Parts: sequence; C-alpha cells; structure tokens
Amino acid sequence: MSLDTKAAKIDRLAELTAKQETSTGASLWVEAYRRLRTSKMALIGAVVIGLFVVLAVVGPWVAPHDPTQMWRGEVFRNRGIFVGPRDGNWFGLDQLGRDEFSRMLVGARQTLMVGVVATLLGLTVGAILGGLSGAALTLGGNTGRKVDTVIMRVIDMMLAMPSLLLAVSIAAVLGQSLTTVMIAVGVVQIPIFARLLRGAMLAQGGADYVLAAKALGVRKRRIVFSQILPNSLSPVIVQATLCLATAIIEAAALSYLGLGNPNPATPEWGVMLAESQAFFDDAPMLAVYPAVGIIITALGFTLLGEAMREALDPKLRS
Amino acid sequence: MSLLELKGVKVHFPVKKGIFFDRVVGHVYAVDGISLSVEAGQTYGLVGESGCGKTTLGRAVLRLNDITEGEVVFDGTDLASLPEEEMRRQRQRLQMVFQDPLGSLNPRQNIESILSEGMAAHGIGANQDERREKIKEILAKVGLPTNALARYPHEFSGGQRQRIGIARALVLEPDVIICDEPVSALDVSIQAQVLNLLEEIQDSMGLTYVVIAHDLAVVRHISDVIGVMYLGSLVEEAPSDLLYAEPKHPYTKALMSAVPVPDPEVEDNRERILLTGDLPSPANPPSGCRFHTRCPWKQDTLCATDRPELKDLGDGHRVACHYATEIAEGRLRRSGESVPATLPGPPSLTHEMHEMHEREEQEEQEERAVDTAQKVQKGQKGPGSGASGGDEPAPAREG
Amino acid sequence: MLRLVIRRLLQLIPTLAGLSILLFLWVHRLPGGPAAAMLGERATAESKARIEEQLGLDKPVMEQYWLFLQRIVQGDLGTSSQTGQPVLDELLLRFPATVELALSAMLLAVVVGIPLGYFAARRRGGWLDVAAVSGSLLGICIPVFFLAFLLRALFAVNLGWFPAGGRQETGMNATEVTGFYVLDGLLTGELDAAWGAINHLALPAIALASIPLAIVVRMTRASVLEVLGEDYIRTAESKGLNKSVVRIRHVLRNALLPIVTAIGLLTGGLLSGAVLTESVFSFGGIGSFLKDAIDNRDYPVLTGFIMFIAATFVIINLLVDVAYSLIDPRVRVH
Amino acid sequence: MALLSVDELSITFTRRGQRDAKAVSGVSFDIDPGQVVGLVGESGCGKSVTSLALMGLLPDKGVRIGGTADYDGTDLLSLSKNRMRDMRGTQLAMIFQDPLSSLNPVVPIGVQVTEILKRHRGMKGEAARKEAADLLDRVGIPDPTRRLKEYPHQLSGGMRQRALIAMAVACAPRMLIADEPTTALDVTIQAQILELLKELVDQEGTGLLMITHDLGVVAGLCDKVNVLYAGRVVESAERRPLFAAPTHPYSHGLLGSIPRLDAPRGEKLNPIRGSINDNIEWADGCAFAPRCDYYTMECLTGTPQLTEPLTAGHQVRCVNPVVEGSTPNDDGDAGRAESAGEDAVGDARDGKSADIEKADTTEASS
Amino acid sequence: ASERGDDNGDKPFVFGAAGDPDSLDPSISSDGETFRVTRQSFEALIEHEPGGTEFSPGLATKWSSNKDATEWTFDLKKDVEFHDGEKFNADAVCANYDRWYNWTGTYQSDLLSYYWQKVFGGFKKNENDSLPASNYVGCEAKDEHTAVIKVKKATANLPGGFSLQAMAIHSPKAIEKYEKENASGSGDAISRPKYTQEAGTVAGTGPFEVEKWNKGNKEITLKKFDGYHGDKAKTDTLVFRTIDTEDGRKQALESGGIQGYDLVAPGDVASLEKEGFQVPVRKVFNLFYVGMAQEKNPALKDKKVRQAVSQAIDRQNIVDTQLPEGGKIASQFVPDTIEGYSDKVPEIKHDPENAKKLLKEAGEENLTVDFCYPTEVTRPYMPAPKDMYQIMQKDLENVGIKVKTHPMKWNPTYSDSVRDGKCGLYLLGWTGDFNDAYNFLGTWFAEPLKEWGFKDKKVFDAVKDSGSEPDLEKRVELYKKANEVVMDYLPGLPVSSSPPSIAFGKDVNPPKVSPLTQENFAEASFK
Ligand SMILES: Nc1ncnc2c1ncn2[C@@H]1O[C@H](COP(=O)(O)OP(=O)(O)OP(=O)(O)O)[C@@H](O)[C@H]1O
Ligand SMILES: Nc1ncnc2c1ncn2[C@@H]1O[C@H](COP(=O)(O)OP(=O)(O)OP(=O)(O)O)[C@@H](O)[C@H]1O
Ligand SMILES: [Mg+2]
Ligand SMILES: [Mg+2]
Repeated sequence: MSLDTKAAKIDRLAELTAKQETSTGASLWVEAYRRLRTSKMALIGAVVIGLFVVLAVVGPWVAPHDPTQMWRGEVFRNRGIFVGPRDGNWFGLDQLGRDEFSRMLVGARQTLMVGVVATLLGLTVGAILGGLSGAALTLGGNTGRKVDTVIMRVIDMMLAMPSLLLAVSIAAVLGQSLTTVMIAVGVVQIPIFARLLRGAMLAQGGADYVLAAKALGVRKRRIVFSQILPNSLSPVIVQATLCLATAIIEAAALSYLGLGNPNPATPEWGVMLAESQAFFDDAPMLAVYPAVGIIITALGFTLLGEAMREALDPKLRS
Repeated sequence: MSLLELKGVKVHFPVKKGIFFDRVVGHVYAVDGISLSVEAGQTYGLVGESGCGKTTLGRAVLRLNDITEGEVVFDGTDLASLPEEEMRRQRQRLQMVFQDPLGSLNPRQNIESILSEGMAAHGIGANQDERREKIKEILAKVGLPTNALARYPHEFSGGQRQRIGIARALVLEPDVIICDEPVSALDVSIQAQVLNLLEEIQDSMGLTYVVIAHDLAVVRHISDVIGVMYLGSLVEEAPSDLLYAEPKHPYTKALMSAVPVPDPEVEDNRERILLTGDLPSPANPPSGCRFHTRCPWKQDTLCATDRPELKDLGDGHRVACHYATEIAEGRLRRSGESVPATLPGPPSLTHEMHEMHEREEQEEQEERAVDTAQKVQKGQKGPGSGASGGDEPAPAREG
Repeated sequence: MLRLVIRRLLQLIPTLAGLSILLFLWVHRLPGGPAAAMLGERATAESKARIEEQLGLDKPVMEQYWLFLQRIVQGDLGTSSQTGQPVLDELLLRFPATVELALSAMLLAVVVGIPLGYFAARRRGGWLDVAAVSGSLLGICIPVFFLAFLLRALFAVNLGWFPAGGRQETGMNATEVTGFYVLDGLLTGELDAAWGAINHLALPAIALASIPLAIVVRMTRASVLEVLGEDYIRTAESKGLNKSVVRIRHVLRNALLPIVTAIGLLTGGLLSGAVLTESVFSFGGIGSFLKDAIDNRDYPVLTGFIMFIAATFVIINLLVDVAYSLIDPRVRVH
Repeated sequence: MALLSVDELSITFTRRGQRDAKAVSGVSFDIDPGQVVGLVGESGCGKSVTSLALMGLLPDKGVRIGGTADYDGTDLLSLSKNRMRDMRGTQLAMIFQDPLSSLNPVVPIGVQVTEILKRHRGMKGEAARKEAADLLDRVGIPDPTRRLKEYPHQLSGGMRQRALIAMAVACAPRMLIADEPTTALDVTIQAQILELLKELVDQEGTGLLMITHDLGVVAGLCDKVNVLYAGRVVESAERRPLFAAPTHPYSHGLLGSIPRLDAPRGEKLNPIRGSINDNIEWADGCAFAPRCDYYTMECLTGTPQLTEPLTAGHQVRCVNPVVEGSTPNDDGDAGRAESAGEDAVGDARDGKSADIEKADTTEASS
Repeated sequence: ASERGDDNGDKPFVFGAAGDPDSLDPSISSDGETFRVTRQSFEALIEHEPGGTEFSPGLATKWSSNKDATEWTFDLKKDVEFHDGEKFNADAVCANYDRWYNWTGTYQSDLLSYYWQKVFGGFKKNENDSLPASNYVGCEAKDEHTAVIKVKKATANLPGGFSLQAMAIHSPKAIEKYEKENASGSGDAISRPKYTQEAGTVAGTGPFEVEKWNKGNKEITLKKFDGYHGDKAKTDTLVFRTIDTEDGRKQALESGGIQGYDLVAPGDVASLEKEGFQVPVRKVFNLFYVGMAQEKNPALKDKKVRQAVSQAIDRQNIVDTQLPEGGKIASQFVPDTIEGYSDKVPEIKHDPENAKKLLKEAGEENLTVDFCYPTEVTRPYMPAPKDMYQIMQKDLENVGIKVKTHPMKWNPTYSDSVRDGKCGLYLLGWTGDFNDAYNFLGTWFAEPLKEWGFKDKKVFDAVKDSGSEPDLEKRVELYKKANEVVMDYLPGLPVSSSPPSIAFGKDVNPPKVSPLTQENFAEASFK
C-alpha cells in the first residue's frame, strides 16, 4: 500500500466533505421541501395545483370566447336540445348557449378565489384566536388562563355547529354574494385552525428548547413569538392546504343549497355543477366538466397537503 | 462563602382535579427540603434513581420551576425571592445544559441564532458581528467548526449537538453551569468526549458545575462532591472519593453495589445488595425515612416514624440515616442476605401514575378534535410514557 | 367515569348559554326581522307591525332575551314558523330519520372502512392498498350532493334496484314505535317494513358514508401501520401467537383508539352531509327540514336545532370519551 | 453441541430508489445450553437486527438475509413463517428493551401471559390463569392473581420487565434472546433483573443471547462476548480475556472511554473520536478506520478477517490489533484529523456521507 | 297478491308534491301545496269546471246576486254529508262564514286569514287599526238549502271568492272542535292549532278524507270517502308525497315511486314524453312580467326608456328556449284566456336598434339599472328565473344598458325588496285564483304601489272603475279598456304566459288538468 493511495483516500474524504459544505444551512423547511420533491403524491398534487393556478390566472385571457356570450337559437333547454362538443366550442354549449369551455376556464379563478380567500380567512382568524389562546396559556398567569378559557369556549361553540349549517346561517344573515360564501366557508375553518395552533403551541411550549431559552434568560414574549410560534406553524400550513380542498367542496355544497355565488355573469364551478344537475339527462357532460374540475382540484390540494404532512412529520425526520 | 447555597428547598407540584373548576387535591413532593452548598470552581454531582427529583432541583436553581419553599442563595442573593425580571438577568450567570441534545435546540434556528439568542437577551455584544466573533471563539473551544454557524441542529450528530448545547451556555460566560444528564443520551464512546470537554472547559474557564446524572460512575468521574438523592431529599453527601470508599447510607451502598463495572474480576467478586421493590411515588411518600420501605437495614424504631436529618459525620460526609454509624461499624445486620431479590415493593407507584394519566388525559381532551393524527400519537404514546421506569432515552430507532 | 360524564354535562351549560345569546342576537339581526321572515311574500308594513306586536317583538331586547331564555330552559324551543308547530315536536319527529341515516352511514363507514383500512395497511403497496387509498381520496374530494345525485340516477332510475327517495314504501302503513323505521319493523315483526326501510336507506346511507368511510379507511390504515411498528406487536409476534390473535387483540384493538375519536369528530360533518343527502333523496329527516327552515327563514327551528345539535355534539363526544376509556385502560379514571 | 449456531449472518435493507444498507454482515457465533453470549456495541451497530433476524421478526419485504442459524439441526433463517411461529415462544423467546412499549397497553397482563399458554400449551380457562399466576410468581411479581387483572401502565418498570420475562419463559424455551433488557431501568432495578436472568440460565440451562451496550453488564453476566461494530463482529472472546486485554482498537477504545466507579478519580478518559456514523463509503477497508488511532495503510483496503492472532478462542478482525506495547499510530494522523475535522461537520441523518468529527485532538495525540 | 294485479283498487295513487302542506284546514292557509291536498277533501260553494276556469256548481247548485251584487243567494245541494257524518245545509254554510268573520287574535294575522282578508277585508272586531273595515255583513240560512251571504258593496272578488279553497265548507261539528284549539302567537312565531296538523278532526265533503299525515316520511294519505255525493273516487288511496327537488320528482316518477308530479321543468317535458310518460298541459292562466320601479330608477319615468327596455328584451327567445310548449308572448297584463283580454293593444317588437335610438332620445345612453331576480324558486310562469334573467341581462347589455345584478332569496328578501320598490327591474308573475281579470289587474294597478313607483290617475281610474262594476258584461268591456290604458302607459313589460305542465305515469288515467291547478284526483285511476 503506497502512500499515494492513502493520500487519494484522504483527498476523497475531503472531497466528500466539501461536497457536503454546499448543502449546509438547510433549515427544516428546506429539508422538508427536499423530501417533498421526492414524493410522487406531492408531485401529482403540485402539478394539479400548478395547472389550476395557471388556469385561474390566465383563464380569462386564454378563454376562446366571452363566457357570457350566447349562441342564440341553438340550445333549447325547454325541449332538451343541447349542443355538444364541436369545433370552436370544445366542451359544447351550456344551457343558455354559452361556450362551456370558456366558462370552465374563467370559472377556475372564481373557484380558486373562494378556496383561497376562505381558507386565508379561516387561517388568519383561527390562527389569531389559537395563537392568542396559546400565547396566553404559555405566558401563564391567571389572566392567561382566563383568556384561554374564554377563547376556547367560543371555539367550542363554533365546533359544536355542523359546518354547513354555520355556513348557511352566515349566508342567511349576510345575504347572498361571493363574499358570503367565502366568509361562510372560512368561518367554518376558524375553530380547526385555532385548536390546531393552540395545540401545537402548547406542545411546543413543553419542549426542551423552550425551557432552554428560558434558562438563557430570553424574555417570555420573545420565546412565545420567535420560538414557539414559528415551530407551531407547520401543522397549520399543512391543514391550510387540506382546508383549501374542503373549502372548494364546501363552496360547491353551498352552491347546491342555493347559497352560492349568485352572479350569473361570473361562472363558478360549484354553481355550474349544482345548476346542471337539473338537465343531467339531456346534457350530462355539463355536470361532468365542473364536477371533474372540482374533484381534481380538491384532489390536488389533498395530495399536496398529505404529502406535506408526511414531509413535515417529525417522526420521519432524522 | 459558597457560591451557590440551597437552604431547605422544596418544590411541590400541585395535583389538580375537579369537575368544573380544578382544585388541588394533593402534591407531588418532587423536591422536599434540600440543603446543600456548592463551592466556586467545584463540581457538585447529584445522583439518584429516576423520578427522585434531580431535574426538578436543577431547574429550581434557575427558577425554571416555581420554588415552593426555601432559599437558593447565589453569590449572596436569594434567587427564590427575586422579581421575575431580576431573575431573568441573573440567568446570565447561571446556565444549564440539557439532557436531550436535539430536543433542547430549536429546530428552526440555525446555530448562530441559537447561540446569539442569549447574548441578545443579556445585551452581550454591541451588534451581531461582535457576537459572531465571540461565538466563533466558543465554537472553537467546544470543538465545532466555524462553518457550523449557518447550519441547523438536525444536521449534527448527537455528540456535536451536545457541544452546541454547551456552547450556548458558555457564550454567556456564566459562573455556574447546571448539567442535567449531559451524557445519558449519548453513546458510550461519545460520552467520554463530552465528559472530557466539560472538564477541560471547567479548567480553562474556572466554572462551577452542578452535574446531575443517574449514572454513579459518570458523576463520580467528574464531581468533587456528590449528593445522593432519594425521593426528593438528599440521603448522603460526601466528597467523591470518600463516598466511593465508604458509602454510609444504605441506599448509597445498594446503589454502589448495583452499578456494573466493566471488569469481570470485580463483577464476580463483589457483593450485591439487592433492593426490593421500586421507588415509591413522590406524590405519596412513605412516612419517616423515605427509604425505609426498601431498606435492608430497616429497624423497628425511628425508621418508619422519624425523618432523619443530614448529619455530618466528619470530613464533609453527611448522611441522613438514623443508624448510619451503627451500620458503618457493622453493628447492624442486614436483613438482606436471605431476602430474595424479588420481594414485593409497595404498589404506590401506581397511584402516581393514575394522577399522571388524568393530567395527560385532560390535556388530551383539550387538544382533541384538532388533529386526529396528532391524537393518535398522543393517545398511543402519551399516557404511560411519563410512568416509564427510567429516564434514559431509548436510542432512537430508525425508519 | 362518572366524573367524566358529569364534567362533560356541566360543560354543556356555558356552551349552551353562550350559544343562546349568540343565537338570540343572530335572530334579531336578521334582515327585516322575524315577522318579515314569517310573512314573506305578502308582507306589508302594517301586517308586519301587527305580527311583531302579537309576538312581543316590540318589547325591549333584554326583556325578549329573558323571555326567550325562560322558554328555552323550560324546554320550549318556540314554534316553527313553517308549520306552526312546537319546534321541539318537529325536531323530535324528524330526528329519528336523521339518526337512522347517520347511524347507517357511520355503520357502513365503520364496518367497511375498518377492514378495508386494515387490509390496506397489511398489504401496504398492494393493489388493495392503492385502491383503498385512491378510493378514499376520491371519497373525500367528491361533493356529497353530486355523489348522491349520481347514485340515485344510476341505481334508482337506470337500474331500478333501489327507490329514488323517501323513507318507506308508500302505503306500507307500518307501525311506528320509535321512529326508527328499521328498528320498528324488527320490533313489531313487520319484516317487510324493515326491509322497505333498509331499501330506502341504502342509497342515502352510501352517499352520506362517502366522507366518513374515506376518513375511516385512511385513519385505520395509518393507525394500523403505526401500531404494526409498535414494540408490543413485535412482542406478540415473538410469542408465536396465532395470526388472528395478533391481528385482533393486538393490532386492531390498539388501532381502534384514534378511530373512536375520529368517529366523534365525524358526527358534525355527518350532520352537514345529511342536509345535502336528505335533500337529494327527499329523506324526511332533520336535514331536509332544516333546508326548508333555512329557505323559509324559520329561525325558531334553526335556533332550536342549533341548541339541540350543540347538546347532541357534546353528548356524542361524551360517548366517545366513554368508549375510549373503555377500550383504553390508560385513560380510565378510577 | 451448540444450541444455536449462527454462521455468516448478513442482513441487508433494500429500499427502492435507495442504496442497499448492510446492517449486519458476516456475523457468526455459537451459544451452548446454559451459556450467556453477549453482543455489545454502540447504537446502530446491528444488535437488534441480529436478534430479530433469529426470531424471524424482520419485515418480509425490503430485507435480505444471508447465512444460516442452525438450531437443533434446523436453519432458523430458512424456516417457513408458520413453522417459525411454532418455534417462537416454545423454542426461542425474546425479551425487549422497553418493557412499557413492549406490552400491549390495552390488554391486561393476565391475557398477555395466558395467550401464550393457550397457543403453545393448549391450556384453557382457569388452568391457564393459574399457570400464569405461577409464572408471575416465579419471576418475582408479588400478588400475581391481582396483577393478572392489571394493565401494563399500572405496573412499575421493573415489574413490567418481569412480566415480559414471565411470558418469555412460559413455555420453557431453550433459547432466550434479551435485547437490552435493562437499558430502560434504574441501576437498582437492573441489578434485580440481571439476577433473575442469571437464575433462569443457571436453573433451566437456557441459552441466553444478551444484547447490550453496557460493558459492565457484559462483564458481570456473559460467558462469551462478541463486540459488534457497524454490523460486523470485530472481536469475539471469552469474557475474562476480552476485558483483560481488549485487542481490537474499538473494544480497546470503548473500555478506555467508560468512567469506572472503581477507578481512581482524576483518571482521564480516552474517548474514541467521531461517531459510528463516521464511515465513508469505502469500497473496501475497515469500517472503524476513520475513527481508529491505530490504523495503517492496510486498513484502508481489503476487509480484515476474524483471526485468532493471540490466543485460541479470542478472535479479532483487525490488521493492526492492540497488543501490549503497541502505540497509537501517529503517522500523518494528526494532519488528517486536523484537515478533515476542521471543516467537516457530521451529517447525522445517514451514514452514507463522510462525517469526521473533530475529536479532542489533545487526547487523540496524547 | 294476484288479486292485486287484477284490481289496482288498493294500490295507492302517489302524487309527488313540491312541498309539505302547512295545514289540513284550508281556511287558514294560502299555499298552493296545501290547497292541492285539501281540495280533495273540501269543497266550496262554487267550483270550477274540470279542466277549465269557468265557474261550476259546487256545494251550491245555483247562485245569484242582487243587482248591486251585495246579496248572494245560494241554492245548496241536497243529501250531502260531511266526512264525520254531519249533514250539509245552510246552517253549515253560515257557521263557516261566521267563523271566519268572527275570528280574533292571531287569526286576524294575514298569515292565517289571507284570503278572507283579500275577499272580505276585515273582521267583525278588528283588533288592529291597519285592518280595513269588513265588507262582510252576514250570512243567513233562508231555509235548510238556501243560504244568503250579504256584503256591503259590490266587488270583483265575488263570486270568485266563493270558489276559493280557503272558503271551503267544513262540518259544523268539526268547527266546534276547532274552536277548542286556538291558534296562538308566542315568542317568535304563530302556532297553528294541532287539529290542522293531524288527521282526525278536519271534515269536509270531498271525495277523499284525510287518513294520516306522516310528517317523518313526508306523506299524506287520503282514503276514498264512500259517502261522497258526486262521482266517487276511482282509487281507494291517494297519497301526496313531498319531494323537494325538481330532479328528485322526475327521477321518482321515472323509477315508479310516484304516479305523477307537478311543476315539471319545461326541459323535462320532451324527455318524459319520449319515455312514454303522460305530460298533459294546463291551459294558460298566468302572466310573467318584468317589473319596473320608477322611483328607484327615475330614468324609467321616461316612457321612452321603458320602451327601450321593452324593445331590447327578446321575449321570443325566452319563449322559445325557456318556456314549455304552448307558452307565448304576453301582450298585456292578463293572459289571453281571460275575459277582458284586449286585442287592441299595440305589439311591442324586439328591436335593439330602435331601443338604442330611444335611449339616445331620452338622453340615457349610460343607463344603469338594478335588476333583481329570485333564487331558489321556480314558479309556474317562470320555470328558470336565473336563466331567464341572464338572457334578459345580455339583451339589455346589448343595447348598452349597464345591468347590476341583484340575486335574492325568494322568501323573504326578494318579495320584500320588490314590494318596497328597491329593484329597478325585477322578474315577477301571477297565476290567477279565479277567472276574473281584476284578479290580475287589481293586484297591480288599482292604486300607487312602490313596486311600480308611479302615480297615473288614468291608469288607476281605469282599473278601479272596472273592478267595482257589478254587471259582468260591462265589466269585461271595462277590463279591455283598462288593459289598453295600462299598455299605453307601459308600466312594465309583460313577457309571457305559459302553460305549466304536470306529469303522470304511463299506467294511470290522469285527472283533467286545470289551469287553476285544481286537479280533482278522484278522477284519477290506474289503467
Ligand atoms: N411539572 C410537573 N408537574 C408535576 N409533577 C412533576 C413535574 N415535573 C416533575 N414532576 C414529578 O416530580 C418527580 C421528580 O421529577 P424529576 O424530573 O425531577 O426526576 P428526575 O430525578 O430528574 O428523574 P429522571 O432521572 O427520570 O430524569 C417525578 O415524580 C415527576 O413525575
Ligand atoms: N427496518 C429497517 N430498515 C432499514 N434499516 C434498518 C431497519 N432496521 C434497522 N436498520 C438499520 O440497521 C442498523 C442496525 O440497527 P439495530 O437496530 O440493529 O441497531 P442496534 O445495535 O440495536 O442499536 P440500538 O443500540 O440503538 O438498539 C442501523 O443502521 C439501522 O439504521
Ligand atoms: Mg431528570
Ligand atoms: Mg437495538
């Protein structure tokens, strides 16, 4: 064994370690992202969502027709005469003679908006409530416990109501509009996020690193906001992805109950699905397009959410 | 005067229960009247079985737990009665190293941020650059490369993580470091690295340590004075060599005899004192001498009724046993020889466990309904894990 | 155990009290007020005022709330503006149908979901697993009302296997004892009535079960997978036990724990789903009644229903807790 | 004749899209009736995997097992699942590390004990219950009839381990495998359990495979010791010769790094640098080389064989064993440790990449 | 079982209703679904000819009034028996009318006594200032079979009012029982007495009597009344089952669960017929219009703007694509099947170009309108409000009118908003209660209403005058005049009249369908 070989080995060692240098500073997020990338589930979910988002963004511009433009004298709903797919109207015409393909494209934006805004609303309010409650408890003291109790009682009440009913009540009070749908669907999610964040914060509050920070003399407030809170967010983010799927489906259910987006000029998948059931026998595809759209989108978010859940699962980590 | 002095420290955790409003129905007497003093530059070792209150005591010194009674005098000030903010500032001088190297590091902070957190809290270093310099210096001291700064805890091995934990304490330039089981989560070959590091740092920085561990050999290795705890109180305290040479308390004797020595000669020839049963519940400690339920030298008088005080038997050897001198002089026979290794222990441990389950159940109910998946974990693992016999973590399973 | 029950029941009080305030305020924030809601199409300012006076709505809000509270405490949930009947009667009349439907759906979800989830986990990566996982994903993502619609179109109209709606054959004239038609049929020995009721239940129950079934499958699978990795399973295997013993006593029993909790959580969603399903199948339960109530702004019914549901919800979760503690000795309170 | 004879056992985990992971390779040892054979090593060196392979408890998929394990003329590794099921509990039994998690939390102790009697000894009802109570009594659980009705969480740690032992010995197996049976317990309890195991071995003539990382336990209990490092037996010897003269640098280092209760105070520990994850993907060579103070150029190539360089029955897998008078190999070593250690920071996640930790160079060179 | 095959007599005839009835007592209801059921067991003094809108003898064989139309004399049918065995006579008639007149308390709420108030105004003792004085004077039993009902002054609501199901005659014995249970108002709703909710107490004279109301299963079961005075029912059992959704009813019919249902979506007519179901069409008796509220949108005060809106909307397209076959464009505010329809009103042509021109002339090129439509309903005259709305919206936009969409829930938001004049444009319609043009015109144009937001004496006078003319023939002429005046003013755009369809199974003989939706199911039978 010559000295060169040894040198070679050592060089190789250095090389390997050097390579490792390039991947330094990987935070947990980066790490989770890396794991996400290898997940087939995440990939499918991401592709679907990506497509959907692109649709939502460019839909109105690439739509071949104005979604409100009517081809007169071709569709006679009262006689069950519909127009199926054909040149220029790839998905056929809807019950009023409008281009279904364009309506699907434009509808994507509405559908996404309902999901995103509703979830953001649920997330924001829920996270504020849950965060407040968690922070109050962690910061301790009698006041903290009281604040927590009050918030949690409110959350309990919200939780005790079937989500759809809650949504329906809100729609009943606020009247019918897209905003109502978003609020209704969002409010339903508040308790989910609140409890999740609070739970996570409590769990994190007992972690050793929190104790360590306390031992370092870090101020409580800082511990709560720069240590506990950021560490409690990942389940919330996963949940948000999953909630997006639910929100889209729930919005469709509201549409079915007649509480959906009432503005007929802006097509929305849930409304399209709910309406087209009335002439399912004559034109089943008019129900199938939006149904498939909703299902696939919801599937995309669910897949991504599940994959994220797996990627962020502390059990699978190291 | 001692740098750190504990006078009759008690930490009792209330056990709460109630239908509507929680009501205190009892206490866990985790630390129940401990007095000891630690000299500057010394290492004070605390040993004892799992659940005897070592961690609680360690935390009480930093007031990470509420102190029910007693004084913690540090450099002349009683920490127990300091206002919150003062106490926070005192923590710069009193630091802690934790048992679980990974768990005690925030997974989302990189090393630089972890290490500068405390400095920022105490206004050490004018700006981040200055702090970074200091941190680099400490990193070198604990044997970590400077490029570790930008990395995250999960990228390090166990031994390295513990070094980070030590560095975190060191950047504040404390006077006292409390090490709570600093090596029990580490593999044997790594343990030695960390122990050596601790010793080295002590020498170079003139630190005072309180080292908590359940491994008598480890404690003895680095301590000048050792205190043996049993069920919330000190049963014996002596200089390290003295304790090994002449354990006086029956519990210490048993402990000593139970520690395996990696030497067949020793193992084959030593006499074992097998204790019967398990540690009683600190929520329901036995009357009189806490140890009398398991003591092979238990006597009919005093033991079950009177709680023995720590008595100085000379040479700084303090023992809390009514019959310490009698045993030392061989005047008392051990009932042990004929006692089988398997005598029934008091069943009281289960009480404590019930309480713990209730506590956990409550928390669980609060968290229920949020994320069932989370729940699975808790429901499966939560209840009971607190009641597991030992504190030594199972080596992480992979996969 | 008793303490748990009492504790939970006591917790109902603040929840219901809070709810009552919210509901009261909600009702009084309704556009046009209750009178307008009741009169609907024919409302004129005068008739509105008249009704408001008749109903005592011209009194101060606090006094109204007080009266409202008094009535509620006495179990008087008010009168449905749709039917002019006591809300409590109306709810009790329809609750059995919904409970029957929800229970069937839950039963379906549990009976099908648990074995499916179990075998999917056992044969992880196999075709059954893939099918179960993708099926359950689909189950979660398909809107319930659309699924119900499809089921009806296919199995009731095209194939004619099941009736398209309702709870019982017309003119069956079955004796009603409990209001649970299947149970009634069995109790009175009118087997054709029981069979008819089951026939009518089938499609709505399947539609309603889609989400809980999907969730149960996924949870069972995840939970079984987790349990399979537990040390005690290794212990059981190391004892050389029979497969069935290991499966049932050691794997399933532990895997069931989180599912029990999940079932409690699913009930809320089940009720929402029932609104949709019952409406598709004209199933005479509380769901479709509620939809009518919403359409007609029958807010006494809505108020009563929410109170009712809140109580039910708490009770269901109580049951879940009890069941949980029966299965899991660790949480048992002695 | 040996009760169990393990020959060239190798276990490889395979995973789609990932490189095969050799957890154990070429492990051989014999166990005679009434003999206690120790398997020591650091966390992750393959101790548990070995025991699971012998019990047939490794997952069906994703594992490749090679070699043989001859028990009474049958090869355990090639037995059908059902045959293995019959063997387990009756011929071979196992005790696990964490007594709490190894007991089913929702099934009473009694059921967990009787089910094995019902399965293998065909006992039923009252008879089984009585036998179970006797078993608990035998392992020193007081008030066994009451304990039978209790759940694992109601027992203390030591009690749980006793219950597990009771289950293991319920059908008088001839071979017992104990995987770190005392790691989760306090020393005083550990002493009790070790005593109990000793008794069993002495009285029943059971063969015991004792897996542990605690050299102290080995020193007190085992007749023969196998030291494992990264899936290979690096040293195998009778207990006394091993502790008297640990020959492999790893065993040597291990012994040197444990603080001993009986050693004079102030004695320095001699840690092994780095951690077990520090193995580069050497195409060949000794896995311990990166941490070894005694490595030579040869260590970097060809896998060393288990040989008996000094005494019969004392086998070592090392080309440069530690014998009296040999000193740590300094040549170029410090430089290497310096250069690699300075900028290499371990990747704890997998052992694939290099991880050379800067050890305390002061000790390393002293 | 084999007998059953031969004789369908005991197989129930199931009809799918769109909603649950709210009461079994028609006199305290105003809801079509309720009347559909009660009509099978209650009869009024006057009825309509089967399948038509002409009055025909009901419980009275003959009726006449004095010259001023203030005294109505009824010759009552003999040998008529109520379901509870009571005899029908003049006293029974008066007992009913006096009951209504004497109503107090909650009964005076128009939730319960809507039709009484509509036909006769107030009560004996009005408990509320807002109620008008009653037009009812009294009822007198001249002899056993002659009843006389007196009113203060002539009204176009009579004799039509006597034919309303709400004025159907109940057994006096039943009425006594009714009195024991009172409607009451408490808390937040008005409660209907128990007898209205379960079979047993109510008793009329119709061919069926109510046997059971199973609310849980949403079914009302009626059984043949063997003592019926006219042609006895052809099926023993008649069941009304509620199926709330349109597609639900359709699929129930297709799957054989029901034998018929009402409110068939126009789009389903063709496919049902194709499958062999019977889909008879009712005679046209409704009107669908676009309302315009001038106060809400002052631009509409200009007739040119109203004309522009009217000419912008392609009514033919709506009739072609949305309405059932037989639907046609309406030229005025009454359907052409009613007496008083005028041929002389000018035709409104669909002319977008002209509409633009008119707007320009009116200086309203940037006109914006608030356009409301109801969600969640279909009406016989408006099978798909949202779709119809969308077509009109597009039409308006095509002539440059900006449209702000206001969808609202039918009940109560939409009705409230429309009635309060909060919608610039809105969709609404009317189905006649009986054959009298005043039932249409009087509803809208007898006085200033916020929903129209105009005060035009000429229009109001023309309508009011026609309504108070006691002589029938003269009245018809006045109606024609009034229609012309109204259309000249053009307060809104009449869109269409359409025949609502009703569907029946292949194996049944359906009853004659009625434009007033007064099908008599006694005529129905299995083939
Ligand atoms: N926050 C708390 N609330 C209630 N009881 C507690 C709390 N923390 C600790 N205890 C109890 O106090 C006793 C002492 O606990 P402590 O953690 O100090 O023991 P320890 O000696 O450190 O044990 P180990 O070796 O297991 O770490 C135990 O019985 C424990 O259950
Ligand atoms: N199911 C598995 N899939 C892949 N690799 C595995 C699996 N089980 C174990 N391994 C790997 O096999 C090696 C040996 O693991 P094993 O559990 O036998 O270690 P051990 O010596 O028992 O350690 P410890 O002291 O921590 O129990 C480890 O590197 C581990 O990562
Ligand atoms: Mg501790
Ligand atoms: Mg292991």
